[in-house]
Amino acid sequence: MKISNEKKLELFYEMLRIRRVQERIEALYMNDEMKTPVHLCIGQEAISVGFCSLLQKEDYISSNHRGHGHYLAKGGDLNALIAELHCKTGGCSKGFGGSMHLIDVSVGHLGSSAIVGGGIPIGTGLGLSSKMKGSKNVSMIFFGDGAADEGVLYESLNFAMLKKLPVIYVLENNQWSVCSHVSARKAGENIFHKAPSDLLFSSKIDGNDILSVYEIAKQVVERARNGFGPSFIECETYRILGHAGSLSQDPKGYRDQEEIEQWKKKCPVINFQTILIQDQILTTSILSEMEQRISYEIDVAFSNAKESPLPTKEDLYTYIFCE
Amino acid sequence: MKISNEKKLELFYEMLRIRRVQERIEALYMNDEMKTPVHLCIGQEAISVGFCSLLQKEDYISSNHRGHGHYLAKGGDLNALIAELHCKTGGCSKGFGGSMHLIDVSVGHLGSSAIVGGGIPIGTGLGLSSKMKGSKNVSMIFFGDGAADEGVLYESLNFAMLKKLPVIYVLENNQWSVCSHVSARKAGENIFHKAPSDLLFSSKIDGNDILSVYEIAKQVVERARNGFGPSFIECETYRILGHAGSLSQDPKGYRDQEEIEQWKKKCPVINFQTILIQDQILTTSILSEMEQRISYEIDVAFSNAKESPLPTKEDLYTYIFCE
Amino acid sequence: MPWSKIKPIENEPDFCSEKIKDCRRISYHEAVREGVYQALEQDPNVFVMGQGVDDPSGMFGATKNLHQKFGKERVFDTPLAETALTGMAVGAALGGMRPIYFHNRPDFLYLAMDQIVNHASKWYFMFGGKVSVPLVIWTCIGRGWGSAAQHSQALQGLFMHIPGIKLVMPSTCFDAKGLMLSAVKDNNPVIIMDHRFNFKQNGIVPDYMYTVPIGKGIIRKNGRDVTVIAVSHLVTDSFYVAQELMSEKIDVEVIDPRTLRPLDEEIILESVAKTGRVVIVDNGWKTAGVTAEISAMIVEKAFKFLKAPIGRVACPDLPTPAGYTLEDAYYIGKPEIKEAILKVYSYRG
Amino acid sequence: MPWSKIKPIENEPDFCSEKIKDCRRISYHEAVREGVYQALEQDPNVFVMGQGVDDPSGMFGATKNLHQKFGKERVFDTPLAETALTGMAVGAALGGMRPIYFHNRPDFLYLAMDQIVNHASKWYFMFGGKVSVPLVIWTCIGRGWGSAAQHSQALQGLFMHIPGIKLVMPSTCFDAKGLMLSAVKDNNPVIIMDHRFNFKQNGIVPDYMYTVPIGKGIIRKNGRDVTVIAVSHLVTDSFYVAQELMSEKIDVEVIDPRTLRPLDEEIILESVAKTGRVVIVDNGWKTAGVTAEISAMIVEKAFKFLKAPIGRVACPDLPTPAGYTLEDAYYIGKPEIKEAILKVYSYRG
Ligand SMILES: Cc1ncc(C[n+]2csc(CCOP(=O)(O)OP(=O)(O)O)c2C)c(N)n1
Ligand SMILES: Cc1ncc(C[n+]2csc(CCOP(=O)(O)OP(=O)(O)O)c2C)c(N)n1
Ligand SMILES: [Mg+2]
Ligand SMILES: [Mg+2]
Repeated sequence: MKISNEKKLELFYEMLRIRRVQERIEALYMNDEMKTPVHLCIGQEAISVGFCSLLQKEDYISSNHRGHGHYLAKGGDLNALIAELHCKTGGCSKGFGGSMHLIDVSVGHLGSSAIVGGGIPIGTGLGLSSKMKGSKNVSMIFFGDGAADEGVLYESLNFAMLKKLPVIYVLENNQWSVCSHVSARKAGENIFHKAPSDLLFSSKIDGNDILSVYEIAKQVVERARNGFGPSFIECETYRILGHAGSLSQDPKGYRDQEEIEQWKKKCPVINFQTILIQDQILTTSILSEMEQRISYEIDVAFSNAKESPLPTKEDLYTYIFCE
Repeated sequence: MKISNEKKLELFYEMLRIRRVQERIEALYMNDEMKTPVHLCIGQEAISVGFCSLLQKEDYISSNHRGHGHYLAKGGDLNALIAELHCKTGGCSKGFGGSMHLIDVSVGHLGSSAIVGGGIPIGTGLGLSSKMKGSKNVSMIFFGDGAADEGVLYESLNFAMLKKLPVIYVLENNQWSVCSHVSARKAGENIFHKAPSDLLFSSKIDGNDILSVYEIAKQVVERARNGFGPSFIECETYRILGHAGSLSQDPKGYRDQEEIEQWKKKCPVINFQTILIQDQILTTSILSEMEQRISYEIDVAFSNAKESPLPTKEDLYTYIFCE
Repeated sequence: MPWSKIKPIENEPDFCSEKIKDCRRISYHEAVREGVYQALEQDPNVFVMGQGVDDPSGMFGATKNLHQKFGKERVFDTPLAETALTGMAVGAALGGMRPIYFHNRPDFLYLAMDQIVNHASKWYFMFGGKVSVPLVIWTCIGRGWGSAAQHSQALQGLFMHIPGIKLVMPSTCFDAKGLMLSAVKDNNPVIIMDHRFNFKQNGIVPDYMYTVPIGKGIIRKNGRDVTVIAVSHLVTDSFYVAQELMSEKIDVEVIDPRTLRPLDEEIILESVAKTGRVVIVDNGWKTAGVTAEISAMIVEKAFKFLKAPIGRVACPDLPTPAGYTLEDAYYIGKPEIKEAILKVYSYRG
Repeated sequence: MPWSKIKPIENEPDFCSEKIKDCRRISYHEAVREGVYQALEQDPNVFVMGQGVDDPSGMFGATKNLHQKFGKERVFDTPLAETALTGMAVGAALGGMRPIYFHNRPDFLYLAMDQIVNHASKWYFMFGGKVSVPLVIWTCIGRGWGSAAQHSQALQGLFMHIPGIKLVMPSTCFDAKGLMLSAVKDNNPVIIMDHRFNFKQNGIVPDYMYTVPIGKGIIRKNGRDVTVIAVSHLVTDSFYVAQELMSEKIDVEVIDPRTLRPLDEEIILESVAKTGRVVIVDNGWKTAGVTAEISAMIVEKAFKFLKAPIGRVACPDLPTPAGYTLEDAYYIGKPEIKEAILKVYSYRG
């Protein structure tokens, strides 16, 4: 597939941005100003970015506890994200949600669930609403290999196939659910790779290769948008840092350092950067410009977050029921 | 596969017996002496009989709301069944369970669930207990096409494959869940037919042909007993009568009379009877002897049931907690 | 939003009134169905889903033939997959639809608890009010006929505990329609916990659209001696007991809270201030259920008026048995209500 | 059955006693773990399952390294499939095993509700006592640190409503071990609802096997003026408040019911007969929860002793917010307990 240089730079920029945001959060986390359990997606940026780059603003995504990347890639407001991590009123959920409950209605992100698998049927329902309204919006669901253990996936996929819903199921198989390896939980490959292709388009790809992700994403988004029904894409990837919080908080000994090192070599951001430089699409000056822009943006987000007021005792009772 | 004539007669007798029991229940149901919602398995007898005929007394079964056939085929006490339908103390659940909650601990039937799909993980756990105890007992789970919609099947099968449990999943696809056809609920074939054979032995068979059922049952029970793990067998069949109660109570118009007539021609009992007579294995005199024996046994069961005392008000508080 | 056109009616006609014989009386299932029908007609975003909603019996008649009128896209049968389908309804609601999800028994809601409680009930609060989930879950308590433990549970006590869900329990045809319309109009998840015994009734139901407000109880009979608060079909039973007791010169006030969350505390407390004697009647389990909450609330807020212990008439803390003799012992009705009233009435501290 | 060898101990050493300094003190997680360890050692049918039970942190330490001692067959990690795994545990229990199923949060139990309530809790009754389900479900309420609405629910109010399940809430290291052993020994499904705040404690724990009876509460502090009934970590908070109030000459009795079903009504009613003033303290939602039930029970059975409205200190009927300032407003603790006691104490009718 031909991807323009411009597009490639765009994709790279988005990945780099998400990476830097995550790194900053990690670096500052032990200061205890972000009092909410963060789940960083370092190593998995290509998936959010590749898939979301094919979506329109009106398309939906459904996200999970490890959702910063999905949120940013879909166009969620960085300031509102960082403020939410600080549990401030300027946060996207006004401090009620924290890191695991992000939302940006303006870009089709209608809230992420911290119940593993919980977002799968919700994303399916967003697809149904699209279909019922006769709109062309597609719904994309991000979930992990842990979520793929849950029966709700089977139920949701069946329903999406049955009704030919415009839903894209993106399984981010990062090999681990907390300290539990996928092989301790899953017998063989996910069975849905065997679904008949007229019911479900399915593929397993290298989730760390942004170009592969982009390519498949283009295919499945087109399918969904044109009424060809759901897709199920498994992206092999890896969570480089700990399950939650800063790396220093991750329990030791559940995975080999060797494994981590191997995956670090497959870093989606650095590898793409190398290719882009080799291909002379990215220059060091563009890169440093990007870095500066991102760094500035992050500085601003953190300082805005700090200035944003804390919710008060009284605020607690604001959202009992919606009028 | 060679099946002895004796065995064939045994299988036939069991099927005939279950059929006649069901017919009697149906015939008497409108008298309102059996005040519990019965779900008859007329047309599906070959499945219970074929599968259970390979089981030992110590093996487990897990059953559902349509469970009379499973119960009898596994060796459950007929008197206790009929008394339970009359909600009497002589019932297998002492009148606390009714038709949907049968049990006969002495033959490895540890209670049926009326929550569709509810028995699937329980049967899986029985298989786990077998494995943990190092016994050779296998666990066989009967469930319908409706139950196959539930995510708990996906979760249970995954676990059984992961731990190579001695569990046999028997899907009785009788095409309908109440008034809902399988095509209104299920996209394509059940996906688990595509599972790798080293993880899951799978097959789809004619569930109305007792010899096919027996053959496959022999295979999967041997596999399970010898540590080769779980199987998933889908039996195509049909519920000839209504979903619940007597045929006269079934809502009209949800299925074609034509469809019913077609399936009646595939009657597992009559067709097997014809073959056995053709092959001169069954004679009319053996047949009428069988009929008499069964009829007598059923008479006794009904008259015992009528004589069995009703539970009293005080009995209600007997089973709050187990000591 | 087409919903804003509907006028709420605060009071329904007198309960079991003999006066209004000229009004239209329809059956309970027709009342529910009319509410759903008018909702579907009013708002293209409303849709109906559930196992068997399009089958010949149509959910005890409540959804009968709606698919023929509104199409199979808007009134559809579902796979047996209560978890995913509930989540799906939540998602559809977030996408701007207004699903009405029918279950023929509350027992099956246990399979959907994660989506109901972890998701639907929390979404509005958890995201700081940014979105809400306008979802109606309708379900109908089974009783009698050997339904047994897994097909007869009355789960209002359980759901009353959950913040973020409105909980509705109609007891008349009028309310069944009006509360259905209120529920569909509401921007929050609403559970309507109906009861098969309600389906025996005919009642006065205007043919136009109207809503009965969620959060407002109603006095079904005025009285000075004892306050009875009863839910669902037990309102009728309590009403008849109250009428019976008039001959014994005991003047019972019967309150139908109609919705359990929000609960109309005012109507209860006012009555307690008058009578000082209370019986609470609920067809669910006793412990930590509806009778517990209403009793505790009264003690907190109207202690000084109380002249007797608060009577709690509820099902015993046991699964429902199958056998009819056991069912007889298990379920509550007029005799238990009467006994409790007499006990509370005659209490001298 | 090897279980019959264990001796129950009715009373544990004085709460926070200074006297018994020579006894062994261990941490809370060690206490839970020791109970599980000894159960595994005692009975080959006992096994441990749950997400992360064999990981380096080992369920807050409660199952740490048990797989190394007892093997990966008896202590095993599970897929994220709470529905099926619960059913699996039920099945294994029916097959003669004694599973202990660990969850690090009660929030995930919603996914298992069908198997817990429709199956485990009903099996014994539904089959006329023919079989029972000896299953322990252990779970630990999260609090603080922005865990938010889906990771911090205290579900005892919900499970207290369900017949057929024993519900255990320890508050001391001694009880954590003794109640764990009782739960594993019990032939019924038992839910142990623990709390992360309990894990801060060290306490006196004998190294031998002992059981604390399910259904027996304990008085943590004697008093004459006000009865406080508190669960889980709030027992400790209440105890400290009670000590504080001694300086104000208010003599508070603190009762720790230890188990909510069966509930030790006797110990509560005796205390109420003495004090006539009651505060109930629970970290779950207020409406139709633990405080509701205990209050209603007292009103039913000890009305004549009551001198004041029963105080209910519980979390507001809201999902848990993430933000720490909101959490501060949301959660209850010493100040709320104190305020409630003072209000009840000073009430003059
Ligand atoms: C239903 C449920 N079970 C357990 C958990 C606890 N939990 C939180 S995150 C997590 C890991 C999930 O793994 P995966 O889906 O692979 O996502 P990842 O963290 O790897 O991105 C677990 C088990 C949960 N939140 N929800
Ligand atoms: C979880 C659940 N959902 C719905 C029902 C209502 N119900 C009872 S039997 C039945 C039909 C099930 O169909 P199937 O599994 O195919 O079994 P069959 O009746 O055809 O033998 C249904 C939907 C139930 N009992 N449990
Ligand atoms: Mg993962
Ligand atoms: Mg079927």
